[in-house]
Amino acid sequence: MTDVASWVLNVTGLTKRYGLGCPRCAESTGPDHGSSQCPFCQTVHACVNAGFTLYQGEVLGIVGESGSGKSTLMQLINLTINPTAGEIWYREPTQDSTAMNLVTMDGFTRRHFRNDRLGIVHQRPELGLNMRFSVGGNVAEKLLLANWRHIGRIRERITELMIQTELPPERIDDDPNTFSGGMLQRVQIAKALSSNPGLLLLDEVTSGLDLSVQARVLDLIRRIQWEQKMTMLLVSHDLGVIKQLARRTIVMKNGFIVESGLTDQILEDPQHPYTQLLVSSAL
Amino acid sequence: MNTAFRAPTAYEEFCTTAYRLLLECLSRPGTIVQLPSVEFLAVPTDLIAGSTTNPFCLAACMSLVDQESSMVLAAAGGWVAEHHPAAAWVHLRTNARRSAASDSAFACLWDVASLALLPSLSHGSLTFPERSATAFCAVDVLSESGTWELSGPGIQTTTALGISNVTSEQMGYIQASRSSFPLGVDVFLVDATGKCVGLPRSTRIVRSRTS
Amino acid sequence: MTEQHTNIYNFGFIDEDSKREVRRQLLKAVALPGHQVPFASRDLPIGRGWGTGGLQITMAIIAASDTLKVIDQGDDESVNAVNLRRLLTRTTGVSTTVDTQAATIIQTRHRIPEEQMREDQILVLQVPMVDPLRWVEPNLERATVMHGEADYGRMWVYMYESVIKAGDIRIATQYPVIVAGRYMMDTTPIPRWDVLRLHNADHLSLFGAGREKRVYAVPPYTTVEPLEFEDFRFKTEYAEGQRCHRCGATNTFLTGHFVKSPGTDEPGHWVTSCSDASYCDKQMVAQGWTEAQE
Amino acid sequence: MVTSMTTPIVEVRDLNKSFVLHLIDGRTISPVQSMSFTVFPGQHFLIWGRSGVGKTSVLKCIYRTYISTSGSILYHSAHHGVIDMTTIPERVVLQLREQEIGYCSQFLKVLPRVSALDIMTEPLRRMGMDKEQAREQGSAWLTRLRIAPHLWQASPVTFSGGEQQRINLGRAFIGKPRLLLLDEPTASLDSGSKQIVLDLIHDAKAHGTTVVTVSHDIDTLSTLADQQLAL
Amino acid sequence: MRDSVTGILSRSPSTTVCALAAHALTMISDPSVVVLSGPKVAMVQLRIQESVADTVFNGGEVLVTETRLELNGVFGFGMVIGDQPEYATALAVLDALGRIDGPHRAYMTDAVADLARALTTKHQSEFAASNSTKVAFDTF
Amino acid sequence: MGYIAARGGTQAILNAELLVEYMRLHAASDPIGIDQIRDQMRAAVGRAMNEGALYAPNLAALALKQSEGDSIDASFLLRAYRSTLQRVMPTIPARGVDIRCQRRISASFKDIPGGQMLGPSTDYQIRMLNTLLMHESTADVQRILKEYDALIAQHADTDERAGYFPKVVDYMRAEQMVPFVRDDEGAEPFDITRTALTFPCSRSARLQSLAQADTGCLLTYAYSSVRGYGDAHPTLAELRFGALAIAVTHPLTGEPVCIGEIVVTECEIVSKAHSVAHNQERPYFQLGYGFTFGHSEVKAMSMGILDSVLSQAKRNGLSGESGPAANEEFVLLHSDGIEASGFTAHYKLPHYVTFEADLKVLERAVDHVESDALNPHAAHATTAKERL
Repeated sequence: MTDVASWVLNVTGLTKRYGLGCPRCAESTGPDHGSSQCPFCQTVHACVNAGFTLYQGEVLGIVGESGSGKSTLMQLINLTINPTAGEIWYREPTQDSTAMNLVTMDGFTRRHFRNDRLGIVHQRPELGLNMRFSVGGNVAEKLLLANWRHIGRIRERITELMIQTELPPERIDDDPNTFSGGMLQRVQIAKALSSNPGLLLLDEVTSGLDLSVQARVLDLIRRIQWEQKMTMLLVSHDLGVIKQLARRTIVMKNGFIVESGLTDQILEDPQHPYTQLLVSSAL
Repeated sequence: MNTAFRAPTAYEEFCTTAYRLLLECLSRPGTIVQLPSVEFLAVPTDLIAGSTTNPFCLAACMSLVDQESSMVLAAAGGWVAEHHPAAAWVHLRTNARRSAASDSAFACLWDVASLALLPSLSHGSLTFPERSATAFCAVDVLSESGTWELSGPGIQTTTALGISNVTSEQMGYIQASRSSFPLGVDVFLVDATGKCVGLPRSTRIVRSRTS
Repeated sequence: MTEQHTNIYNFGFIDEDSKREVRRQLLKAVALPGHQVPFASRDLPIGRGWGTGGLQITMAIIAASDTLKVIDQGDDESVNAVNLRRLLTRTTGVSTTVDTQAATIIQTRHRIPEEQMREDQILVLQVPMVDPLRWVEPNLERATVMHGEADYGRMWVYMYESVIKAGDIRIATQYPVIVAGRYMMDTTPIPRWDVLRLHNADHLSLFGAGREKRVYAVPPYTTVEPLEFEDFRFKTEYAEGQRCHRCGATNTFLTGHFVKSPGTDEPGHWVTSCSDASYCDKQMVAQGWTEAQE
Repeated sequence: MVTSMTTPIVEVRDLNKSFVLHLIDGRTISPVQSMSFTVFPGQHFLIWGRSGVGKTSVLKCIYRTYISTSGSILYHSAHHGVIDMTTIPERVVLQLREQEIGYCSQFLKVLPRVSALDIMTEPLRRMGMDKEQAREQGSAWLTRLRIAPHLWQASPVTFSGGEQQRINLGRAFIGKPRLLLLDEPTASLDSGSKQIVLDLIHDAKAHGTTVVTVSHDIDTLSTLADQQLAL
Repeated sequence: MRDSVTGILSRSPSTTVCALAAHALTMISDPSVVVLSGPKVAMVQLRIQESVADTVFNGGEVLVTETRLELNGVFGFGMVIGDQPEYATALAVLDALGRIDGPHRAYMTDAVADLARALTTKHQSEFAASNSTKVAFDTF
Repeated sequence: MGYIAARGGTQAILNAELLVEYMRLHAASDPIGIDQIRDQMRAAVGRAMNEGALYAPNLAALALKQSEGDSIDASFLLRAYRSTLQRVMPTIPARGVDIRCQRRISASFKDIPGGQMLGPSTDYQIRMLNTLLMHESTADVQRILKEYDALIAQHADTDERAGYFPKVVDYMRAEQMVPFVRDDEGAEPFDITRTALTFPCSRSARLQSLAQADTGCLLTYAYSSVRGYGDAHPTLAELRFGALAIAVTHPLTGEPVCIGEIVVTECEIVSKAHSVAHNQERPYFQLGYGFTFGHSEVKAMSMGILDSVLSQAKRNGLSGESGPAANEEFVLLHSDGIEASGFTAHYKLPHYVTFEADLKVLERAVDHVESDALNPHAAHATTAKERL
């Protein structure tokens, strides 16, 4: 069987543990025990043995309640925390590209890889933006780190990105504190897109926004995905968001992936008791 | 103006003079400096059986070491044991801390064969690249022309360096010690007449095109 | 009487082990151009911020055969320069000079001498602040990681913001530079006028921050590039038509003075003159001035 | 009627599908039990029966929206050879859905902010057709589906049930899939609209599309069925 | 350590200890003292083992005077807090004398016992004074 | 042309130093004796010693005289002197349980084994100026000494262990009120005088930094953490003041050699832990440790409070979250009085060059604003854009 599409991200055995662990951790944590923290040694098993593959142009959803490990997984892939075990392989979806293991990269390479190849949009804009800098300055950061050194050209690129993300370009020099929540998400998206990343990470991007604003932000993301064939990893606790954007979905609970499959299958034929509960609780 | 200081001892003066020369040649890689005489130290030539001690090389390394730092010795491609008489000789005169080669701040290599040990020395970390070793290695004859071409900070364009008895493979260890700048090991080469050259990790070393 | 009772200090004041520690860190600083290397920084009989970093470097490297020049604001006779020279000569007995050409070690605060330095000279700079990233990341632990990863994006945004908000790069002193293409370094406290004198210089520059407990170095023939944009270039303080009121030099860094002739009704006025006073004197002597005329 | 000489396109063998309802004491319901049938290329295969007999479940098992409990569904793919839809990787399922297999449910599920024309053209665009060409084809299809041009830029959410269902069907047919799965295509349609559906199926067959329909509306659809399976 | 010989000698009046050393020295024949180093003012880093997690830390330096000598070839070490050169040397002499046989040893033992008694009395009176500030909760 | 007035600093400096001497002596009162300062200004001497990190009462008294009572300057003199001395060795680790107490109190329990002993304390003194001290006579001195002798006679104690007490924290541990957490760092403590402090730092580095920190600064941080910008709820487990015998290792025999006694203050602080990261954990008290040379109770307690705050913050990964005093880097880098005062004072030094450079930038900035002001309706953003 041929698989014509090439993969971008291949995650295997990814594990993040806070604490040293003890022999009784395995028998007392996980979805069957309803906790990721071991009652004996207090070790938190934030993400255990996660594995999946993400293909070029694909949107993969990760759904789960808070504390399920989905945000930990996202942080691991964004290289902001180091895994306890496991591998994260990344590969440019071109014919002759070679895969690289992000886990074993040194800090310098990792920093520059993250700037050039990853884009992230956080739930809270202040995590992704520096509220002391102007909107344009925030969008410019990745360009500057990638050695763009001409302010005129940088501003042309920012303007382009602002138009693309439906932001008023005349507000390029404004203080982000004067922007609404939905607009700040667009600024984050513009910043994330500025380096033409190979992978876009979306962490609860619409949580906390008004419904109408949520819809517009989701439309924007869908349009970008559609137009740029952008590969995306989408973390959300909201099945509605996942359904709109992701064709495959991973369900997490207490640090474990309990189920993964086609999004329509997850929604219409959920296998794991937790997924059934999640689907039946959706609005 | 009235002064209030005590004249430095011979060893103190040696340390200061040697330091300025080491600083000079590390700042200008490829520049060969002549280290001062070390007769007053009365370094036994047979500190390590089967290897001739280069007193200039050993004294230069010792001049930087005290109880706050550590120093290891190597000869014939192997580390010298902690309680070897040579190690004790150095320890008595410097108070150097004893530590494993991988944690050691200084290494004194008796011969070029011991350059093979460079990879096992500390190369520092990205956050603390200075927590890395400095190695002194005894060579036969240094000259300002020869096989190797140096470039990098401290060098105007490029400069040539000749080392009479270093093989390509041995030089490979030095080259490898700077392949992941800012991590790395800084190297001083000292020849039998006390000529010294510094190769900080910022120096790129290639085989000269002309030779 | 105990040995130390008559205040017989070690040559160079600090003890030999303390010197050795500074020496070791300076070698690392030279091998890692522009990287801040932590050092223990002993307490000296002058205050933190008064030059304890530069002093410790000088104390660690100075030999009896050296000829020392100490300047502050470019001036050998500035009160602080006088005081530091007093401490160094009292504890080493080395000869001193005001002539840049005659010195082997020049210890300075705030300026690099106007006369070009040679290969056989060492410039020791007293540094108050060490990290350009402190503007964007005051936390030391995080800033250290940023340097390790060359994570300078935020600093560049700071520069971008400066241009956007002020129409130009609005940094007076403490101008950030990239050394040897890798580390971002603070050039505090020299003015922008002096920044490019570090670039591919013939001499070795050693920087010491006593209170911040860091040393760093720019070896000779090392690139020092101020942060700038292709369309917003780094500029020095040079002003068209500037001229020293004393020696008439048109290519030196000038500072302002308010002057009034004593015993006259003249209301007084502002003039500018070379901040490098010895250079200024030298120029005047070359033009045939004598002390009496002045 | 059946030509055993031809290679089938879909072979359902001993298919079972049951649901374990963990939220209701783990109760199991089994809408599909030991079902087997074969569909040949270019045919219209009609599965009929009253509601609740598992018609839709079979269709969803083929489309892989449901995970089959046991049995096999062999699909003779144009690109991947003979594959079992119950076990192939999701990645391949997604490719098949893009290139070969269409599915049309009885309800139009679209975002309220997308125009009728964009909804129509989406499958064409996904196949890589340029925007202008896709719009041209989309307009032709909307005309054919008797959607008034003033509605084309509006979202179908506001349309009548019949209009919505016509757009839904049009979208399924426009990309000319190799295998088309239709779930109650004539439900809630007036007789005029039903005729459109029959025309669509007829044309699709002419293009070589295999159609599998489940419906209780045997009166309308049986006329066009090459094979029928009653549940 | 409180009751050790050095504990008593280093906490007794320096003049008494100096006199004691001088007298003990007269009791051996041909005493020859070679000062190896000192008496010099130096520092020791005060290590504290704190009571919360047993962390050992450097609590600050203590100015001391140190003498190292050889008495008839026997090494003697004296160290005392503060700038007290004679005291440090006396302690070094007594340290060396402790390792040499002779009639001075009995004399030293007696003298140290006297010093110990005086020291205890001194400590007891200091404590008695402090004891007078005890809060008698039992009376509530 | 006499306007180069700043030149010729040498004589000015020497004259300035003479003026200082004159200011001290011009009223022709008797010069203060070092003994007087050492004996009668115990608090100032203790503070100079602990902030100067050098135990040397005579030199501290000299430093106080030379600095005319300025505590930071006095400790600065000691610090600088320290750099000229050889450090011969570390002591054998001393422990607070070996303090021969003159004062020992606990705020946690009414009755502690050994009892509460106020010792020399002004805690309950009514703070009214004692005008009698204006004219203290020899007779007054004799009277006080006589009263003291009478006190000793009344409370004579023949206990061999007089003044030595068990530690209150040991009782608390036995009762499992506080955990026994043994520090897991290596045996060799960090030394901030020989290695630059980098972060994160070990607890030994923290305690050494705090022990030599400025009293006022520690007080302020500790106060902020209990007043509301923090989560500290301290109780004094035990405070003791007295004499601590210290010992070094004999260079020949390796035996401990006692070198005398120093006067120290020590305390332990228990702090209720409210905010913990993992709420399933067994709750318990957090302990903090304070130690100073001399009699410096407020400093020792401030140190103990900060140690408990910082331990708790580090343990739960909450650095700085519960207030500035919980940020270890912030506290340790800003609490050294000598560094802070030196740097603050350095702004008195000539800054002609930097000021000139600042002026040049200011002029440009003023031009920029004025050019904007020509068009009052244009937002600065628009102007910036036009320039680009």
